[in-house]
Amino acid sequence: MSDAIDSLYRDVVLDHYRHPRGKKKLDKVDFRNSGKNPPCGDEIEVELQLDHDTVKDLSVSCSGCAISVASGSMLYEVIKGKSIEEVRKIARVVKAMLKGEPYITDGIDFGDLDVLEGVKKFPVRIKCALLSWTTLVDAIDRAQSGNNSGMSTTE
Amino acid sequence: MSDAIDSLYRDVVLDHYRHPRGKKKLDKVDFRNSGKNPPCGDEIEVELQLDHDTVKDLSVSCSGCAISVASGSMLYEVIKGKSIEEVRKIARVVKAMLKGEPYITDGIDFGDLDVLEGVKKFPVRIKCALLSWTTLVDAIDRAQSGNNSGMSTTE
Amino acid sequence: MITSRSTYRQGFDPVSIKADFPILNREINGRRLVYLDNAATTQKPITVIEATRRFYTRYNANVHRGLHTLAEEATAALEAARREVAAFIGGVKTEEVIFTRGATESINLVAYAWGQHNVKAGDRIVLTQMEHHANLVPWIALAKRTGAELAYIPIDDNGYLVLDRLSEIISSKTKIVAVTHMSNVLGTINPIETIIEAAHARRALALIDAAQSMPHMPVDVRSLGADFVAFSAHKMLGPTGIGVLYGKESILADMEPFNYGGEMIGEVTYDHADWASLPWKFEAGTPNIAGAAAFTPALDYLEKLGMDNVRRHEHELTEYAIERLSLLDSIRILGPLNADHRGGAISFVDKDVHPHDLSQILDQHGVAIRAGHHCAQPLHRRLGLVSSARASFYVYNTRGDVDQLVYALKEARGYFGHE
Amino acid sequence: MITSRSTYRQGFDPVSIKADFPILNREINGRRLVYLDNAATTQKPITVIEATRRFYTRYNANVHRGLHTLAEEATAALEAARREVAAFIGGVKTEEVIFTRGATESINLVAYAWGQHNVKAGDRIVLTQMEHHANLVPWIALAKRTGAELAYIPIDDNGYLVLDRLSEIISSKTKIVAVTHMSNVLGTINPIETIIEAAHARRALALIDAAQSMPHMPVDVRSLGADFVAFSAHKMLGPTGIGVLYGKESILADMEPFNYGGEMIGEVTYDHADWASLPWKFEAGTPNIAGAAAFTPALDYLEKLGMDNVRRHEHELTEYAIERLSLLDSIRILGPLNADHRGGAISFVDKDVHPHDLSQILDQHGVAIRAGHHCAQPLHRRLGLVSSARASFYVYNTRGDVDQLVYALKEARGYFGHE
Ligand SMILES: Cc1ncc(COP(=O)(O)O)c(C=O)c1O
Ligand SMILES: Cc1ncc(COP(=O)(O)O)c(C=O)c1O
Repeated sequence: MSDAIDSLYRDVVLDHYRHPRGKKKLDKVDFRNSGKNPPCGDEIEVELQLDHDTVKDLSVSCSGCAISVASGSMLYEVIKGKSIEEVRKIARVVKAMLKGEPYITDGIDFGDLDVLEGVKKFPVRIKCALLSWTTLVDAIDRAQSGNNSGMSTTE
Repeated sequence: MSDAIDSLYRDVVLDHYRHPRGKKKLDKVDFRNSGKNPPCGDEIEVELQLDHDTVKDLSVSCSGCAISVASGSMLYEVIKGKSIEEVRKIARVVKAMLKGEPYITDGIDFGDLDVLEGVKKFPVRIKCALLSWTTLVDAIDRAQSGNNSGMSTTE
Repeated sequence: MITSRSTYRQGFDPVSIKADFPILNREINGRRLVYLDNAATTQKPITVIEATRRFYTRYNANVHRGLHTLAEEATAALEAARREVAAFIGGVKTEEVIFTRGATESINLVAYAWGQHNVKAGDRIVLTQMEHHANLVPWIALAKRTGAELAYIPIDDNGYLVLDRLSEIISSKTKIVAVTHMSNVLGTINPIETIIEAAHARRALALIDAAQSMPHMPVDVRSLGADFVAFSAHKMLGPTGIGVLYGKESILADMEPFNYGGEMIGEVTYDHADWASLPWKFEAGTPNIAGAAAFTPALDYLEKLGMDNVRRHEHELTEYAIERLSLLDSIRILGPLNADHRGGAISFVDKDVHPHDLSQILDQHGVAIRAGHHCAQPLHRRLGLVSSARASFYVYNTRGDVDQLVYALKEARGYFGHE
Repeated sequence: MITSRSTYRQGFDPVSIKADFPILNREINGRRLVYLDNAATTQKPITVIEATRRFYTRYNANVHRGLHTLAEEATAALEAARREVAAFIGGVKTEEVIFTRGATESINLVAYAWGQHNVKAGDRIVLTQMEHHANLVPWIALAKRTGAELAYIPIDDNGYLVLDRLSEIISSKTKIVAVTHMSNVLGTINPIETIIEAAHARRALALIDAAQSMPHMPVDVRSLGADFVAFSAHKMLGPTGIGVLYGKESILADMEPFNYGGEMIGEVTYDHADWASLPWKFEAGTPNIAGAAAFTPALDYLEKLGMDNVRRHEHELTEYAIERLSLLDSIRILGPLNADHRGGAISFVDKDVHPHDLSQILDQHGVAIRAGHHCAQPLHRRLGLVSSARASFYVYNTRGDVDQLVYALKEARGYFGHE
C-alpha cells in the first residue's frame, strides 16, 4: 500500500468507520436535515438539539463509504457541545483542509479531524468527506432562518 | 500539371466549356426541366422538342463549373436526334463511366463523351458531370408520365 | 449457446493482443495495470492511435465539397469509416449510418427528431427496468414534453427480463420500445428478437441500445430488424467523441433533422431551408473527422479477431470470473450467473466494504474497476442498492487479470479488517 | 486599429512556426503544401498530436466518479481543458464553459434548450445577412417551430453591416440577437459591442458566433458581455469533434438541459430525473475526452504566441494578399478591402474561371483553398453569386504562401485560356 492510501484510510478513520459515533436517537429534535450525494449514493441524516446558541446534542447517521461515514462520526464527536459560531468556524476549516487551502485552527479543539487531511490527495473523495459538514451547516442555516428541515447535497 | 488533371480537363472538355453548344431558343418546347446541385450552386435548364419517340431538338443552358457546362454541351450534341430508348441507354453508360463501373457502348455513337472518363478520378466532380444527365432523364420520365416540368438534383 | 471452454480459434491469444495496446504496459502504484473498466471505455490498439496521428500529420482537412487533395482524402476517410460501420453491423446501407458523438447522442437524436413528431399525449414509450440513463432520461424528458406515458418491462431478482406480460406492456398505444441489448450493470443479454417482434406486432418502433453488445458479440442489425440501433466507438477500441445511430432508411427519410447547420442542408434562403440527402441530413457541422479516421482501424481490429471469437473469449473469462468470485463468501454478484446469458460486465457488492472503498484499494493493486451506480440509479434501487463495484472484460483480458482482481478483493477486505 | 506593419513581436516567426506543423512538410502534386483553407479547419501542431497519442497510451479512461488512477487522470485532463478555455476566453467561470462537438452544436443547444422555452409566436429573432448556416438554420427551424419571426441586419455592398436601423430591427419583441463576430466569407469583423448593447437595451439576449474570431484575435467574452458564445477547437489548432458553448451562469442555470443521459443527472427514478450542476447539466454521455486533452496544448500554443500577435500577423498577411490580388484585373474580392476591418478569410471570384475549377487547378500547384458557398448560401445570393473561392490564413502562413497563391491563380487562368 502506498503512503497516500494509508493517509486516506488512517487507523482513526477506519476506527470511526467501523464504529461510527453519534448514530443514536435524541429524546428531542429541534432541527433535522438530510444530505445526499446522488452520484455516489451516500446519504446522511443530521438531527440537532439546540440550547440557545449551543449544539447541546446531535445525532448523525450516515450510509456510504468509509470516508463519508468516518467524517460524519468525527463531526459528531467534535461538534457536540460547541457553540454555533464555533461550529461554523470548524466547518470552514474542514472545507479548507479538504480542498488543500490554507487555514488557521484558532485554538479550537478539532479532535481527530486532522486525519481528514489525507483526503485532499484523492479529489474524487473530497465530496464524501464534505457531505456531513455541508448537511450540518445547511441545518444550522435553516435553524437560524426558522426553516426546520431540508435536504442538502455537495453536488 | 499532372496527367490526371489533364484527363479531367481534356482539350475537348475545355472547348465545350468555352463554346457551349445547345444554348439556344427552341421555337416549340414540349418538355422542360431544370436541375440544381445546391451544394455547388450549378444550375441547368433542359428543354425538349419531341417527335414521337425521338428527341427532335433540345436546348441546354448550364451555369456552373467547366465540367458541368462541358457535360451539358456534349449532351446536346450526342442526344439531338436520338430515340428516347437510345437516350436512356447513353445516360446509363455515362453514369457507369463516371462512377468507374463497367459498361458496353453497344454500337451507339457517343460523340465526345468518352473524354468524361477522366472525371472518375475526381470523386467530388462526378456530380458536376452528372447534373445535365440526371436532369435530362428526369425530363424524359416526366414527359412519359405526362408531367411536363419539374426540378432535379444529383444530391 | 456456447458449451465448451476451448472451442474457439487458437489464433485468439489475449497475451499477444495485450502487446497491441501500449497503455497496458503502464504500471499503476508499482503494479502492472489490470484494466477491468471496459464497460466504461476500452483501451485502444496501436493502429487506432497511429491512425489519429496519421490523420493529423498527413491529411487533416474539413470534409465535403473540398476540391483540394487534403479535403478529398479527409472526406474519403470519413466515408470509408461509414462503409466499414455499415458492413460491420450486418451490411446495412451507408445512408442508414449516422455519425454522432456517441450512443447517448444517438438516442437523443431519435427522442428529439422522431419522438417529438410521432409521440403524443396518451401514447406509450416502453423501456426496461435495466436501462442505462442514456436510454432512460431522454424518454423521461420526451414523456414530460408530450404527455406520453412510460411503461417498463420488469426484471426478476436474477437480472433477467420478465416477458410474461410483454404483450400487455407493449400496448396498442405504444409508439416505441427502447431496450438495451446487453445490460452494462447486470451483463444480461436480452432476447431482443422477441421484443422487436412484439413491438412490430403493435406497429411500434424498436430502438436497441447496443452500446454494450456491439463491442462484445456479433450483432446483425439487418436480420434483427431493429428500427434504430445506437452505440459508441470508444467502447469498441475506437476513439472518444464518435458514435453511431443506425436507422432504417424509410424511417430516417421521413424524420425531421436534429441539429441544423452546415453540411445537412440542401438549399437555404433567409427564411427557409431544405435538407441534404441521407445520412448527411443528420450530420450538422464539422464532424469528428479524426474520430472517424481512427474508428476504421478499430473495426478492422475486431473484424480480424472475429466477433464470434471475441464473444467466446469473454464467455470463457466471464465463466471463470464468476466461478472465482463465487468462492468469496462476502461477494454477491448481480445479474445472471450463467455466462451463456450474459456479457463480461460483472457487477458485485461486498457485504462489508463499500464499492468506492473497494475500488480505491484495488487501484493500489493496479486493478481498475468502476464503483457507483454505473448510470443506472433506478436499477440499483430496484436491486435494493445504491451502488456496486463492476469489473468488465475485453479482448486483452486474461485469466491472470481475473486472478489479480480476486487477490486484490481479498486484500481490500483485509485492509478494512474483515476476514 | 492596427497601424504599422511591423510592430509585432519579433518572436513571432511563421517560418519557425511552420516547423511545428508536421503536415506542412507534405508535398501535394509535387509541390510543397500551401494550406490556405484555415477558415474551414486549421492544421495541428505537434504538441496537439502528441497530447492525443499520450492520452491513449497513458491515461485513457472514462471520466467522472472513476476511482482508479486512469479515471482520475482522464477527469483531471478534461477539467484542466475547461479551466484553460475559461481563462483563454477572458477569465470566465468553469461553470460557464460547456463542451460540445463544435460551434454548430453549441448554437443548436441554445436554440433548443433556451429557444424552445423562451421564444414564442410573434417574438423576433435577429440575425445578420452574413451568417454561416450554423447560425442561421437552427434559428429558421426554431422560428418555424414556435411561430417567431426572423429579422436580418443587412449588409452593404462592401460587406459591412448597416447599423442605421439597428434599434428598429432589434424591436421590443426581440428575444435574441445572434451574430457572427467575424464572417467566414467576407472576413468582416462586426461591431458586436454595439450590437450586444442594442440587444441588451431591448432585454434580448446576445449570442456571438465566434467560430472565426476566437482563433484569430483576442476575444474577451467577459468584457463583451455576450450571453452566449460559440466556437470550435478544430478551427484554432485543436482536434476535431470538440467545441465550446460559453453561457452566462445565471442564464444557463435557468435553462432546461439539451441532451439527456449519463453524467448530466442528479437523481433519477423510473419517472423523474433532476439535473447535475453546471456545466455538467449540459454534457450528457461520454464526452470527447481525448479531444479535450488535446485542446489544452492548442490553447497553450496560441497563448504562447499571444493572440495580439496572431492578429497582427494575419493583419499584415491580409493586407499583403489584398494588395497582390487587387493587381489581378479578373479578380473581385468580397468584403472589406481595409485589413483593419477584417480577418484573414479572403473570398474572391474570377470573372472567367469558376471557383471549383480554380480550386482544382490551384491544388495542382500545392495550394489548398476552398470553393463553394462556404455554408453561406443566402449571403452569396445577396452578393449576386452562387459560389466563390476563399483563401484563409493562420499563424503558419507567410508572404511566400500568398505569392504562391497569386502565381497559381495566374496559371489557372492560363490553363483555361484566359490572359
Ligand atoms: C448500455 C449503455 N448505453 C448507453 C451508454 C452511453 O454511451 P456514451 O456515454 O458513449 O454515450 C453506455 C455507456 O456508458 C451504456 O453502457
Ligand atoms: C462563422 C462560422 N460559424 C460556425 C461554423 C461551424 O463550425 P463547426 O462546423 O465546427 O460546427 C463555422 C465553420 O464552418 C463558421 O465559419
